[in-house]
Amino acid sequence: MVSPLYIIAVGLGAAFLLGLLPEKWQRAAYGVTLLALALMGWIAGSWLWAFALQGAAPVEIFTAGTQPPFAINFRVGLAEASLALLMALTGLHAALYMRDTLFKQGRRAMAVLLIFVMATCGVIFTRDLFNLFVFMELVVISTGGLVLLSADRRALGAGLKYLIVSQLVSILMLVGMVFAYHATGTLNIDGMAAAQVDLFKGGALAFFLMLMAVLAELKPFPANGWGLDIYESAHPAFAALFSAATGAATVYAADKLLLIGGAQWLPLASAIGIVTFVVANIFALVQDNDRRLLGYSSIAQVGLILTVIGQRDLLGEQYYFVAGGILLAHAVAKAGLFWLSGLVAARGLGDWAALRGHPVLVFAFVTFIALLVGLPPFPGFYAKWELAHALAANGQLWLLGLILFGALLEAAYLFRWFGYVLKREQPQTGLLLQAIKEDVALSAVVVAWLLAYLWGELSGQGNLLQAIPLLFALLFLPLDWLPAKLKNGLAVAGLVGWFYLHYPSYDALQLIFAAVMLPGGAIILLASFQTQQRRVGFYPAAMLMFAGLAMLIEAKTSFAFFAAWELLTVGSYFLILRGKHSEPHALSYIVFSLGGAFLMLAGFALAAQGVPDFKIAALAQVAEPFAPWVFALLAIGFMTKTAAVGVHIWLPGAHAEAETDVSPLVSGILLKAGLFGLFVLLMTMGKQQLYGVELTHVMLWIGAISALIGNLLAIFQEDAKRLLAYSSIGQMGYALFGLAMMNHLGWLMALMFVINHYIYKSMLFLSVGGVAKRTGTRDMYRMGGLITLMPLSFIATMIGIIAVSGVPPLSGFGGRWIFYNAIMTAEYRLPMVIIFLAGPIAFLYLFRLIHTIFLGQLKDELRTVKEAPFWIVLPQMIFVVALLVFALVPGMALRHVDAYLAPFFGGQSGLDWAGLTITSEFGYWSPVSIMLVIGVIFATLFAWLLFVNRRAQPVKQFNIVFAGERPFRPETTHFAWNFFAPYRKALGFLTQPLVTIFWETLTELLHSAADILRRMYTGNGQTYAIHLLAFVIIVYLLWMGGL
Amino acid sequence: MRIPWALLTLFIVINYGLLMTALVQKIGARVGRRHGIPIWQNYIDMLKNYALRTSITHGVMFYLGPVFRLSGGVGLLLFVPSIYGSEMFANFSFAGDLILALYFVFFGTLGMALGAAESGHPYSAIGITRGLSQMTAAELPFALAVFAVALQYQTLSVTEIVAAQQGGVLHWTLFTNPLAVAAAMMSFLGSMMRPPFDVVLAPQEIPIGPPTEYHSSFLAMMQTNRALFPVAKIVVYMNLFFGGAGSWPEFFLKVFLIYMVSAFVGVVFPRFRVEQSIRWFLIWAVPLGILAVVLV
Amino acid sequence: MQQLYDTLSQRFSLGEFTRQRADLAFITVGAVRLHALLRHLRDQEGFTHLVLLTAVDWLEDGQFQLTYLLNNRAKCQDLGLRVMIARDNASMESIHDLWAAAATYQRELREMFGIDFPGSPRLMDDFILEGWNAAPPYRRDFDTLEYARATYRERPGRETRDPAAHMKQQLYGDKGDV
Amino acid sequence: MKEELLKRIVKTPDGQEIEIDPLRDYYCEAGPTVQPPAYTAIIEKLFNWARSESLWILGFGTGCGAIEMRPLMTPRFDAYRYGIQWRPTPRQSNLFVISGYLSVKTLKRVIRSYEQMQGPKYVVGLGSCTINGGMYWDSYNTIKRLDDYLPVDVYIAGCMPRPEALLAGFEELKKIIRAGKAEGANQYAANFDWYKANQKSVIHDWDMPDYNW
Repeated sequence: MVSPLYIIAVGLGAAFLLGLLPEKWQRAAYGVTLLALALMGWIAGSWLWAFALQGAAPVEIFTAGTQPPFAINFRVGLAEASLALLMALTGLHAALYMRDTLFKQGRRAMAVLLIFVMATCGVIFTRDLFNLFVFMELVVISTGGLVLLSADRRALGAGLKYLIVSQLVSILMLVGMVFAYHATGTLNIDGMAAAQVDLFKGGALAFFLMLMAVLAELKPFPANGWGLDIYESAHPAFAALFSAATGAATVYAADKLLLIGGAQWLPLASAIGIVTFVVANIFALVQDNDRRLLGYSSIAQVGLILTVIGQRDLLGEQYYFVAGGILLAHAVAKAGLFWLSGLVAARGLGDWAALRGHPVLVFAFVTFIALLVGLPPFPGFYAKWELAHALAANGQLWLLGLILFGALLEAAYLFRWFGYVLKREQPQTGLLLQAIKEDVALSAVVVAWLLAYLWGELSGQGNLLQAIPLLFALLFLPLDWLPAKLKNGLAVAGLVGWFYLHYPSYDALQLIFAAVMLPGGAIILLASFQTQQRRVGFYPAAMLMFAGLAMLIEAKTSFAFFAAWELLTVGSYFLILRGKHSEPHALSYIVFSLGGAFLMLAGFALAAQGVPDFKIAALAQVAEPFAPWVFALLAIGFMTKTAAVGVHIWLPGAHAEAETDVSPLVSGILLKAGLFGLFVLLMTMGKQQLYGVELTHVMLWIGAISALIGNLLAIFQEDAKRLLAYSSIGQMGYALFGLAMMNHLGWLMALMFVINHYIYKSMLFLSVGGVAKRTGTRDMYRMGGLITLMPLSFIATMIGIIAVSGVPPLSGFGGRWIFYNAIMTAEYRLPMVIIFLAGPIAFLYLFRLIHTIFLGQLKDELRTVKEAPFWIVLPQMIFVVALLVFALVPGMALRHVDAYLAPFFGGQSGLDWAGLTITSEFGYWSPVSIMLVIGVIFATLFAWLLFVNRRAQPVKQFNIVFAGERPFRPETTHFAWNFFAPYRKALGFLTQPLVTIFWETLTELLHSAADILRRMYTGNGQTYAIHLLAFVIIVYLLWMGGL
Repeated sequence: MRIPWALLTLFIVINYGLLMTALVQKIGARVGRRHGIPIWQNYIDMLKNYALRTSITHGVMFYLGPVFRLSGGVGLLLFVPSIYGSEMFANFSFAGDLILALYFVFFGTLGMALGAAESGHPYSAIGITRGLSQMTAAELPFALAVFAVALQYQTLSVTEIVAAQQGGVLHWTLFTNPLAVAAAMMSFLGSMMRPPFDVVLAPQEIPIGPPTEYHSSFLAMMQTNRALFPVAKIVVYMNLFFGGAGSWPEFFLKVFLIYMVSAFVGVVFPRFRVEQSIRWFLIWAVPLGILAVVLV
Repeated sequence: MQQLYDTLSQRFSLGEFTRQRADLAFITVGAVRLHALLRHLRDQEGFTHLVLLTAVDWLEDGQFQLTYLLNNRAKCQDLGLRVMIARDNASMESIHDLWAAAATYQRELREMFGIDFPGSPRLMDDFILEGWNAAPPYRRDFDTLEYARATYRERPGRETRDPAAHMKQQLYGDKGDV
Repeated sequence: MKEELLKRIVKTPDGQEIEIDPLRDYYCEAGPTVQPPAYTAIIEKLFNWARSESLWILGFGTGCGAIEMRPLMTPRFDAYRYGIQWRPTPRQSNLFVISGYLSVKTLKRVIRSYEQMQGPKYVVGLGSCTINGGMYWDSYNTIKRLDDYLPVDVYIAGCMPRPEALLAGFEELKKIIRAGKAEGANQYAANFDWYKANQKSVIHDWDMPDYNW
């Protein structure tokens, strides 16, 4: 094995060699550069191999056998080796990527690049302060040189500003170092750390100055304007290098330096880090230049790593796993994104829509974003999980909150950007494709997935990339070129197969949810057979969601649960985003969902209290004072998914704008994930009190108000799918209400809603979707009179609305009957009033749905409309049959759950299912007799009417009594628009969009704050210098003043 | 064996309903110093409507609307025991309890709304809009009252609720839980299609609203329901709040008296607009219902 | 009213002035500057309300007389403007831009008298008569009795009497002549 | 023909252009047919009795006589006691009272309303104007003989007839119905072409289908 020193030597030597080469030997020079970088990478790689797999001990190197400052002191361990490999690889890729530029600029540029990589490695390796200074100076100078490679004229200014700031940094560093050396007599970091106790009074100041110098290189808020200018104007390959390599190296330098200061300086690092993280993310919200946005994101990520460094003591042996995970994820993702940005011609975020024509590039983009946000299965996800647990276990809740807040902001702007990529108008010549650049960018994707696998292996929580459902979902990525029908068949088979293999191992509750989610999903997917094209991107997304659902049901540990949750969230986000106008709605969906998920993360972390392998069942053992908080955090997280009022505003748009077969997927199935979570939560944690308030009572109110508001808003919608979406809010409110009643029948009712809502909402969404497909509109007032043209869709809708409204004999009535029995024993009666009011309101929107679409007057342009396509009608008919069967024998599904729930309520069974009559403590109900009696009455009367009225003359639609007049045009005679005007007069005030206004104001506030504050980055070098000084002074006053 | 008895109940109630509504109309006429319709006028009208020679239909749902409507009425009657203590006139109450009756009320309404809507007449749709809007508010106090009564007697079985009220007038829910009864009776006014809550039909404004296109035997069926449904509904009220009926004469008397409540109010008050009636229910009736539920 | 006439006549060439009552007067004006005069009356003199627009058929003179009756609400005054137009191919400037309601009057006049008002909205739409295909019925040369006989079948046995003679006969019998 | 009744071209959601003929599509094309009475005479007699005792008047004030109908609802005359009541829609009515003069424009609406009533249906001509034009005998715009256009069962003469006369007329109509002679609807169906020709001879802009059901 070659000494790591050779990494430096190779870099220097090759740079030197380049200087000797004749000017014309461009190719040779380039070859030398690549070779040198590859050699450096090979050395670093071989050491990494040795450290990681062979357990070699770190090596300590002293050149020339003396102490610094007369020689160089290196130490190379696992961390150093992996970072050096990162440096060398990014350098190599940069060299490949910049080939044209390098050729143009000649061998000097190549030499500078080599020096840069060598210097960053030096920063990483060096163990003494003086050489740290030297290497950092080298980095600075070579950075200044590399910035100039850019074609952008602003790069010159940016480089200059960078040099100004760097001079300030150097002075700070040098002064600090002199003092420190004077105080301790050594330059070795470990030596200084050991001598810490001997630091004389001014030693703290010396250390402070050094720390400030290194931190300043990390571009902390607000002293980071220069960094942004570099990101914005430099060549993308260099920006990648600057973000990935410089960032990583400097972070490591800071890490080393903090060894000297010891534990008391760690909080400062965390504080500076978290402020930078949050503020940079806020600023990033208002960026529309891609590279500047990436710059802000880089600054934020480095801030996050600094925060983690500050928590080093808490993390213990997880420190390198967490910090490394975030650091590597950041480096790879940022390098990848910068490389991609070199392929995109224009600099606006929307211009990235050019990627859309190339699925591979879109996949790369998604990978990088997921990597940055820390979605499973990428390293950031594991790191965040560990970090959150460590923080929560040690009471650092504020820090955890801030980190999650910042992460949410980051996710918001990154996913917004992703929305642009998929949804904005695709520029014709938006791409500057070049095979080598593309390859470089794609190599980052490979690395990303390798890292994902590696971190999964290291996590100790089980590797997500070995989970079969996830692999099955990922399998659809390479299969995406197949025709949609084939993929659909595979997907359906997968869902049914997985359920078939696993159902024996489910308990009754899991079985119900699994049946709704997996075979239920398969039935809805039948509608997808209708598509003709390849439908690129649909199946990976859909199957990702199903993978998440399948894993969710089986999750035993909190980690598995949370990972499944994130997967299904992301999968459904991609699904929703496919809708034509769904870009803003998908964004609000993902932001709310991730917000909820982060709350869950905090909840789980709080509950685990550092236990690494926390079982879901162990939630029951969580003790005061955490228990109510855990409960609240998890409950809000789950309620975000069920769209309880307050966090519901994402739902209507997301469900309405989704594609025809996606709406039932996300409404009929996805919402149940939240209910499943709530079930699990309530079954394990039961009732909790916070400040004397029973939390389930709060949920009771939320459920009731959701039911009311959801229903109320539904009746005022003109858009059929929006109507159904609001209705989902109401229905989920009912289910939440049932759960929160905390009694046996309440839970049974919630389960009944799970099944019912799945069936009828899927059916209605499909039916309405089919109609919308045929009529080309979702506005109900543009339809009307379609009953004769689309009879099957009408039947599905009619059965659906009878079931939703709870009128006997269909299964909705069962839900109401159990509901009444449940509230008989509920201890808290006031919210019932609201639920009672919500009930009949459902009639209003249901009637409107069927009337304005299928009844009334047929419009001219819809006269030739045909019945919905077979594959959309087929699942509806299956649902009709299922609904009738479930209405007749509800016990088939429910009695087992009833028995399963019994132990939670003192063992007594809730209902008596014996015979045909279902009996409760208070009443009884016999579905078969009801169906029979009503059927006989109905049939008799119908026969009688047929007999007496057999000669009825069918007439055309306009043959109506119109005061002797002739009706004018169907659109004036179809009473449909603003259908419930009198209702709006009476109760419209309840539909004020208070919640929407609240969230909009919040977003607006964040945006305008960012917009105002970012003006301090004037682009002027002197201002930036002042920022830096101000930063140092403020930190000094706040920190040293407090010491 | 229940079926003939149920048919008998049906027969009795339809005839009683036809006569009683005519009688009440006659009483109303007498208040206006008119002679009023003959007591058998309802029969004649119904017969005439069945005897019409031509009719038209706007489509399948239009045809089925009256069937739904009458099924709703018949079903509601038969799912509730008519005579307390009589095995013969318990009808099909074994199929379900109070909740079944409560929700089955909507069966006819919904079916009728669908049928009327298919006629394509805008006035039908407007009438339905009004009816449904008003219903949401009018049913609320009733639901609360039912809940209060169920809580009071700790059962949802109609028979048991009636049983609990036996043994003297003072055992009636009317006296044991007056708040609930007051709320329910207010709701009752709203569901009887009489002034001040008859804006749904509004003959001069939207020619009788939903059924504006219905005629001949369709109309005859709805007329049958018009006689049957109020009685069926009153039976529920009677059983819940007024001690039920032990025999047919008691049944006739109580139903008549309860019906007269809405008739009395109807001849005195003018018509509410929809939003006014919604507010009226929410302001006056619902608080009573809430009190009943909370205090029980 | 006289004062009004005097002020108006300084700006417009006016014809005959008839003072019917203290608050009602008629002025005969020419068709040419009528629009300007009406605008002046509406905007300057406070005659904001068009009470009616009607026509008289002076068959013998070969003229239609159009009467624009205006009302000044503030002063409680009515002013009628009489315009004589030729009966053949009768046409008059439309004033619907001054009073939107005038369009309706003009439709009526078009239908009943056959007077054209170029530019008036919905002028050719049916007003009262639907599908009328004979001469405009309010023209005095239209014989309504003849039309009714030709169009609507009479019931045999109807007697038509002169009302005055018939009532005398009814009341006084043969003793007739007083 | 009004513009709204002309054929029009509309574009369907899938981009086809289709032609809509409002007249043909919006109304039923089937003409009226003669409806036989019930199978047995006795049932027909019962039905006729019921029809006579349940006269539902279409509330359509065609002329000045409409004002004479109001007193019938008052306590003084109280027509309800004879089984007479007013319905707001032709669908539910079986008695059409043409209350006074009938201009051509109104006639068109009257015909449409009459055809929308379901048979058997009866027409009462109220006042002299319906009989021979009355005081409008020389009007250019008022029909003179109602029975040219609709089958009339009973005429009540007068200008205007008093409510008592109306009641007497209704009693007369009841007698005719009970005798089974009030077959106006069948008469209309049987002589449909004659009635239509008469109607079209005065209604020049015939913009409705031949039968409105």
